[in-house]
Order: sequence, then structure tokens, then C-alpha cells
Amino acid sequence: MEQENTYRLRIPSRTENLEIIREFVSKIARNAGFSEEDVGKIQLAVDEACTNVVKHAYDGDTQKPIDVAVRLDYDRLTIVVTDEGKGFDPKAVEISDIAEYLAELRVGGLGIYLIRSLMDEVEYSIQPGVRNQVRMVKYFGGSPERPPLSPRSRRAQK
Amino acid sequence: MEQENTYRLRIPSRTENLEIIREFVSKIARNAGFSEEDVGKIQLAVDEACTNVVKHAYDGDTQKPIDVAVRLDYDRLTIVVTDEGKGFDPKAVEISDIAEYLAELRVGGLGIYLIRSLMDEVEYSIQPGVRNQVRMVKYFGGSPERPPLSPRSRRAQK
Amino acid sequence: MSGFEIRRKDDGCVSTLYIKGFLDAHTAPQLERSLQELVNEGRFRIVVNFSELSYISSAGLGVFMGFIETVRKNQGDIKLSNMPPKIYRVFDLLGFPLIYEIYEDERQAQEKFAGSGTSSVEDGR
Amino acid sequence: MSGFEIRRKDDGCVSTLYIKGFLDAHTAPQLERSLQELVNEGRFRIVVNFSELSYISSAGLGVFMGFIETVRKNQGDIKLSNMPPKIYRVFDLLGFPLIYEIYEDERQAQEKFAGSGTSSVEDGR
Ligand SMILES: Nc1ncnc2c1ncn2[C@@H]1O[C@H](COP(=O)(O)OP(=O)(O)O)[C@@H](O)[C@H]1O
Ligand SMILES: Nc1ncnc2c1ncn2[C@@H]1O[C@H](COP(=O)(O)OP(=O)(O)O)[C@@H](O)[C@H]1O
Repeated sequence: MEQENTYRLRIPSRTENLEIIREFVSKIARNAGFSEEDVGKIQLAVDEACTNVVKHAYDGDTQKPIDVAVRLDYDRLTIVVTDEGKGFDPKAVEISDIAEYLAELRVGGLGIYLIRSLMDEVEYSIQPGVRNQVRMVKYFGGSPERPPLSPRSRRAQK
Repeated sequence: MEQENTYRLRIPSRTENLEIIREFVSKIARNAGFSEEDVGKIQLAVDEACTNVVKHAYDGDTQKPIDVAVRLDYDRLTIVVTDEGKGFDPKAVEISDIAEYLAELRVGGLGIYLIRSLMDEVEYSIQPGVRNQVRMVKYFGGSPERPPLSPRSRRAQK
Repeated sequence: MSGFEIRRKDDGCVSTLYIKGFLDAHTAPQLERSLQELVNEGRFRIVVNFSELSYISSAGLGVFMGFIETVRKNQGDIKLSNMPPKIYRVFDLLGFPLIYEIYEDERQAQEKFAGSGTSSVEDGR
Repeated sequence: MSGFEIRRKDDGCVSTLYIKGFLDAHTAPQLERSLQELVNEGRFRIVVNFSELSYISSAGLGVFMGFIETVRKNQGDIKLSNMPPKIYRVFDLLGFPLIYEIYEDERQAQEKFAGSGTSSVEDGR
């Protein structure tokens, strides 16, 4: 991401900082013209990605950084959350059927599923110890290729 | 500033972003335990420094960055506002007597005076086109060496 | 900080938690403690009133998942009520309505317990 | 955005501006426009009620400095009223009480104009 229309935040990976991150992202999204509903989705997706950095990337080291970059383009908002922690395999943690998953009453594992449900595009790029990134995109006016589906209809489609 | 306990924000130099900066800084100061009065002073000082970047550093180019770094130490909060703009001579813009200055009903020129009044330490470091910085410090529980003076008593002291 | 608060009200064998503010990974441990207290006291009939909740992330949702098995094994339940639309949308997105009973008003949730329970609700409202 | 709003009320020859929210370099141009309008209409007796103002920076203070000469040259004034303590502290820090009359209540400021003016205030309050 270049500087143009890019907003960057780099803060210690602590849960108490999640609020700062949410307000930072919400304000940019709101100023950019997203509806309150979309602002809510964007801030939740970013919270989830950053919560994962705090919980999983650094084995509890709260001095290490979370990096949040927000970029505004004419048709979309792109957010990249970066950590320099241990990384993970995004494929291994994918939930294929949320109803089945919930029925097992498992704790956790919902963050990445939520991010995928809330944003129009989600992409991981993992280099353990160097740069682990999740890149999330929200289009203005919704993404035409991916209409929203409820969990039930998503399940029925299979 | 190293990463430890450091919060960084880098955003385009536009007046509409002043609010994001104020909330970022206020939240950190509040979480760190400053009183509401001190939080107010800190956010105003930072607003003034960033307003100056927007108004003076880049000749109106709103794509250029404002950099705000906040560092928490056990006894103080340090904020560094950085631009890469044209720079200026801080000595040349100092107001020696605010009452006299105001009596001339001049417009502007109050920002830097305000910053000095609000913060315990203020320091400029200017490298035009490269890195112009104002470094501001607020101590927890006030700075012992510099008791607050009203404009009137400050004047009387001369 | 915008913060998070919990109030608790016991009505006979039903306990209602009123949660307020922002429920995220930072504040979820507070909710966890409140639910743990109820479980320790053997109070498994729990209603959670969401009317004053402004925000929830999966860390908050996870807390409910963490207690639901224990509570149900003890003939209890965690029933949810008074969800603002914004909060409901998150629950719905994750299919939580398949797992939890969600009521418009806390009274409905409380009465469900009264109806099914062995001991009756003492408060005569 | 938290934003900034201005309402205006004309009472005879005195105009009162009610300013609300956050007055910074982003919103100061709005206040500038309102004062410019008053000056254009020849209304130089101006009271600014600060009761709902949450924040002010030097960009906001500068707007008052920008009009005070013109207004006073025309036998008018900008009088300030109802300042929350937080806002007053900023004015005080800059020595603005030496330049501007600041009243606890807008009525006091309005009456000052009525007393000194050639035309009387029409509103009979
Ligand atoms: N930034 C990250 N660094 C390391 N591991 C991660 C990161 N993000 C996610 N993970 C891994 O992916 C898993 C699933 O994440 P998520 O769906 O958010 O659920 P949860 O955090 O509740 O386990 C986590 O348990 C963790 O192992
Ligand atoms: N970041 C900056 N870059 C360039 N010039 C600056 C900067 N900050 C301050 N200045 C210069 O210092 C002067 C005084 O600033 P200030 O006291 O804030 O008052 P004002 O902005 O109202 O002129 C400005 O007019 C400007 O010339």
C-alpha cells in the first residue's frame, strides 16, 4: 500500500487496544460514506483479525505490533491487518458448515468464519515470523458477485 | 521511538482526519490514567500540531502524510508529530507576550503558543523536506519544574 | 474507555444478567466471571438481556458457547433476550439462533423457565 | 462524524449564534460563513452561546479574531456566553477574556447590547 489515501495504525497487541482500532476503522469507513450497517461489519471484521493477532500471533507478548492499514479507492475500502508472529495455515482452520460446527458446541474458531461472512473479499498471506497478513475488501454498494446468504440458505445450497 | 508501548498513526494530511487523531490520542491518554482535564490538554496540543501540518507543511497537498507517534513511559506520555513538508523556524514564530499579541487583534499564530502552554515539554526538530518534528511531553501528575501560570501572571513575571 | 458492565438480578431460581456496552476480547472475561459465579452457585437458569449492549465480537459469543454444555447438563439453559437488531445480525450470521433461544423480551425468557421448572418463580410479577 | 452545528436566532438588532459539537480546523469554515452572513446583513451585535460546544481549537478561536475588528468598527461586538468550563479554560489560557466579554448567560450578553444600543430589543422577554 502506498501513502495515497492510506491510513495506518501500528499499536501494541493488547486487547485493550481493540477499541482504538475499531474507532479508527469505523471513522474512516463512515467518512467514506458506508452505511452504518456496513461500518458495523467492517469494524467487526477488523476486530476479529486483530483479536487473532493478540490471541495467537505472539504467544501473549503484548509488546509486539499489530499493523492496520486502511486504503480508500473509488469503489472499495481495503484493510490489511499484519502481524510478525508465528503464522498459521488459513486452510486448516476453515469452517465448511457452520451449523454442523455449532452443533458440536465447540468454543472458538468463529473469528475467521465471521471475517469471511462480513467482508466481500478475504485473502491471507502468511510468512511466519516475518509478515502474516489478512487483506479484507468491502465494496461500496455491495459486491455484485457475492450476494449475502443466511447460514441456513448457505447450508441448503450444498 | 521503538515499538515497545508505542502507538503510531500515519494518515493523509486533511482537516477531516483531525478527529481521528484526537480520538486516537485521547483514548491512549485516558487508558494510561490521565485526568479528563489532562486528556483535553493533550488532545488539543496534538490537534494544533496536526492542524499546522495540514495548513502549512505541504502547501495544501492532502495526499501527504501526518505521522503521530505516542509513547507511554512509567512517568510520562510522549507524542511526536512528524511531517515531511517544507519546515519552518520555530524561534521566528514564538509569541513572547500573549496579551500584547492579542491586543493587536492579529489572526492566527496561536497554535504553537497553545502547544507550549498545554504540554510540559515541547521541542522542535526541523529538516525541511525530510522530517519536521514536534515532540511533546506530558508527565503524570504534572511537571514539578513548571507550575501553570495564567497569561496575566506570566506577563507580570517579566 | 467505553467499557462494559454487567448487572445481575435473581428472581427465584432464574438469574438475569444485564449486559451493557462493548463485549469484545478485552471485556469477555468479565462476562465469563459472571457466568462462572452463577454456575458455582448452582444457578443454571440464566437469562441474558442484551438491550443495552452496543457491540459484540466472537470473543463475546464464545463465552456463551463455553458455558452452554455445563448449564444444559444441569437441566438449565442460557436464554437470550432484548437483542438490538445490530447485535442480532451477528448472532444470525453465525447461526446462533439454531443453538440458543432468543426472545424479544426478558419476561418471555424468564417465564419459559417458570413453566418448565420443578421449582416455581417466587417473584409474582 | 461527531460534527458541528450552528443555529441562529435574531432578536431585534441582536443576533445569537448557538454553536454545537466540535469546532476545529475542519469545521471552523462553517462558523466563518455564519459570521460573514451576519456582517453582510449589517448585523453587528452578535452573541455566541457556547453551551453545547464540546471542543474548540485555535482554528475556532481564530474565527472570532477574524471578525472582531470589523464588527467593532461598526459599533457592534461579539459577546460570548454559556461557556462550559472545559472551553473556558482554552479561552483563558490564551488571554481571550482580555479581548472578549464573556457572560454566564446569553441574556446578560443580549441585554448589554440593548442597554448600549440606539434601537431597542423588540422581543419583550
Ligand atoms: N494472526 C494469527 N496468528 C496465528 N494464528 C492465527 C492467527 N489468526 C488465526 N489464527 C489461527 O486460526 C485459528 C482460528 O481463528 P478464529 O477463527 O479467529 O478462531 P479462534 O481465535 O476463536 O480460535 C486460531 O485458533 C489460530 O490457531
Ligand atoms: N508543520 C509545519 N510546517 C510548516 N510551517 C509550520 C508548521 N507548524 C507551524 N508552522 C509555521 O508556524 C507559524 C505559526 O503556527 P501557529 O502558531 O500554529 O499559528 P497559525 O497556524 O495560526 O499561523 C505558521 O503560520 C507557520 O508558518
